[in-house]
Amino acid sequence: MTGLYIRWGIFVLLAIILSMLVVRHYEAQLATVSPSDLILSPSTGSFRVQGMVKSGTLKGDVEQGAVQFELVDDAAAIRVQYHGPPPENLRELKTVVMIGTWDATARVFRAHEIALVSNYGFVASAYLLTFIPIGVFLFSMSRKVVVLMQAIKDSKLYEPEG
Amino acid sequence: MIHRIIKQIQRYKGWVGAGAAVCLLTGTYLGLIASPPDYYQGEVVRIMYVHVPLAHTALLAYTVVFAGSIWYLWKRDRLIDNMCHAAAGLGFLFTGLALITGSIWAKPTWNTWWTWDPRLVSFAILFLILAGYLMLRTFLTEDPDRESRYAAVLAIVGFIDLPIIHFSVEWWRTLHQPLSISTRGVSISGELLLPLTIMSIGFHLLFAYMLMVRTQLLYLDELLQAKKGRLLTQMHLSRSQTSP
Amino acid sequence: MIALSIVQLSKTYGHYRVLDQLSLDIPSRHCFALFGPNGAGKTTLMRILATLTRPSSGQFRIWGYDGVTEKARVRQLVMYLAHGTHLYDDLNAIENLRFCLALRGIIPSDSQIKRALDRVQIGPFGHMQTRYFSAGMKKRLGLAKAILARPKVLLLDEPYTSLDERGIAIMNAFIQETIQREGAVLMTTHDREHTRQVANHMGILHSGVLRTFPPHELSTYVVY
Amino acid sequence: MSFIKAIRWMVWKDLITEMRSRETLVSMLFFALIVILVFSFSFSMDHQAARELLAGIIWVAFAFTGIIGLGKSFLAELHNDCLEYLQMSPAPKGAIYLGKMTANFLFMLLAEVVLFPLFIIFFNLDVVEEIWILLVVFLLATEGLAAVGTLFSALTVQIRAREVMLPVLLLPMVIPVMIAAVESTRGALNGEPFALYSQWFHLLGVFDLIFTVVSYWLFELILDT
Repeated sequence: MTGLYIRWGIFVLLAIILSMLVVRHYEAQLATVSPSDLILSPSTGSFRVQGMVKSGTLKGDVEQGAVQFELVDDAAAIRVQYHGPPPENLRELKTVVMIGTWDATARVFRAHEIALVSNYGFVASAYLLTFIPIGVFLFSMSRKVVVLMQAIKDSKLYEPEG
Repeated sequence: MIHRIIKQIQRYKGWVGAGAAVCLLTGTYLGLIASPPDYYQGEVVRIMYVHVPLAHTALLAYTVVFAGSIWYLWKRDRLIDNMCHAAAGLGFLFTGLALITGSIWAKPTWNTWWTWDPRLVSFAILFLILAGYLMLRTFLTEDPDRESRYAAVLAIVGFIDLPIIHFSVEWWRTLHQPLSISTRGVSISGELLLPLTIMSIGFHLLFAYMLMVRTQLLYLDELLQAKKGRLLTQMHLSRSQTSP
Repeated sequence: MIALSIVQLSKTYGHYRVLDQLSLDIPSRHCFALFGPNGAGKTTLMRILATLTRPSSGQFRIWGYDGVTEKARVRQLVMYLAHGTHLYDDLNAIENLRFCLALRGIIPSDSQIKRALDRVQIGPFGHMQTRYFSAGMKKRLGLAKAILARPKVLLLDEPYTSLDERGIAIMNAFIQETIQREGAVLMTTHDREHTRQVANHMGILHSGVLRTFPPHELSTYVVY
Repeated sequence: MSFIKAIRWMVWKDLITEMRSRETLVSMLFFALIVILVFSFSFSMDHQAARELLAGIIWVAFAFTGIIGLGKSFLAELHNDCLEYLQMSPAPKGAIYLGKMTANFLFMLLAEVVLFPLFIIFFNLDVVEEIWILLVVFLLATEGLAAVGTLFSALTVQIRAREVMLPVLLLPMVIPVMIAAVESTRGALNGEPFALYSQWFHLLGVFDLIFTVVSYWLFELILDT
């Protein structure tokens, strides 16, 4: 029984380490700022802003990869200048995540990349719903095998079946 | 002979389990961190790394049940029957998980939890057949030989039926409305293939390991029941002993 | 000539052993009576010999035919009168006889059926549905079936239960007749008085193990 | 020839028994009648909607009616251990299967033939031209249901919760039959050209053939040891 618990302990430990790695990996990508947060407390360096492209503000040449528009949330709006590879799915009234820097003097967000609005919730739930049931099932089976072995050994009339 | 082979395999059970654990941990690392998101599907393509191997393993499990059933009817070996029972239980688990992960994948990709795609329907029916198989076995425990025989017959009928069901559902769907969304698999580029392969190997090893553990579990369970029965008989007989 | 030979027959349910390496020979013109406590495995043995249950190991031969591989031949030769009456309640006595015998490949004539029914003394009830029969009458109808089928090996599971004195006399007469016809009879029973009249071999089955004893030890030997 | 004879005797026995007791047919018919009534209350059946749904309703009613009949089929053998006698009689087990299947097929078909006019009356159908096509559909689909159903009836009759287990095991297996029967019935009722739904006849034929043979072989394992 102890051996079983030790083996499973090691495995669970590894799984926890892996999941922490995964969480750390995605934390940077998951964190986004909304336009109203940006106006209240401007951040420095490269970061991610999520919002909706305001209707009627999209200007510039989408084919060339140089556009300007306003990004809004419930409360505030910011101006965004995008220079980068031609954006595939930049349309009005679409929720996007822009990666870039905040120019506090010009009050413009200079973006160089558009990221997809990610659905990590789906991915995470799929992995958890797969591995947790399998793990629980396997653990209970392994445990029961050990218990049964003990029960058979304890019964006096034990003789191996030929 | 088969018992000796199985005993040999059981000796390496730990290695299979360890291999499964290593493959699954590496596969998860590669799938969630190292591999890039898909061009069309984005991040949700990562669900594929669990969904597709789960579905394959479920089919493998049912194949094991089918082959084992034929073998059992031929040789009448208790151990083979226990293996069929174990594989059916695992197949049930894997089919259920494949359906759940498929549903989770379908929501962000096609904006629906369920679609009447032939493959999905066939899998749902496979799920029902396996459920029926397991129910049959739990309701028929008085005579173990009959339980195994009936279950084997059911497994064989179901396995033969499955392609016909798939085929008929496919016809039925194409007749009614051409599928608005393509449910064919994504074209898999090389970067996605590596985690998928490793996960696939991992899940197959995991299935092999779980099959061994569960077969052993069912075998030991039967052995314990027999032992208890023998103890009871001896008590019964010692009370009504013959006197020469 | 050995009518029924059992060699090292074992039966396990799952891993639970009911019959343990049982061996027995019954020559033709012999009636073997099998005693034993409840749950000793008597009915299991009967069911194996009637090809209703497959033995886990060992074999048995009936008139030289293997009981597992040549089932069809064995089934032609053996008749098993079990606890269940094997009668359809909605059919009358004659229809029941006709159907059951037809499955054995026998088509008896009307007069044969009448004679058989008369012999077991249920002649007047030939056209009555068997659902209205008493247990003893059903048993007699089963006997009529055996009379018409003329089996070479007769397996009887507690033949005397629910029969009256005359019924038992008919049963014993039929057993004698089977023996005279070069047949063999194996019966399980708890009724020593009536068994003594026909059986010339006896044995006791205990926890799956068989011990034989001569008939004159019947009253002293069998206590269970 | 004893093979054919055994089949005939099995069918004879089932028909005589049924004639005396009328248990199976009466329960099948009344159950189906109730199913039809419940359906017509559940959906408000104006003329157009009825056309679309009707094929499905007909076959759901027939399938459940069939299950009632199939469930009773081997239950009668269980009384007085008659099943045991069938097992130890020298008659070939395949013959017993075919006899039982024929009897079930006849009962189901009879129920369908009685019920279908009720559908015609209740839902104002006009099927004079397609009646032969529909009859062939009924024959083929009922054969498929009876082929698998008889095997599963024997399979479930000796286990606990048999009333539940028969539909639970049978219905997933006969999905191809149900799809094909519904589609071709719908085609015939809507007066579509035969070529449009003739493919379903092939499916029914193939299914019947495969599962009659498979069940014929496997039945020996159910009844025999």
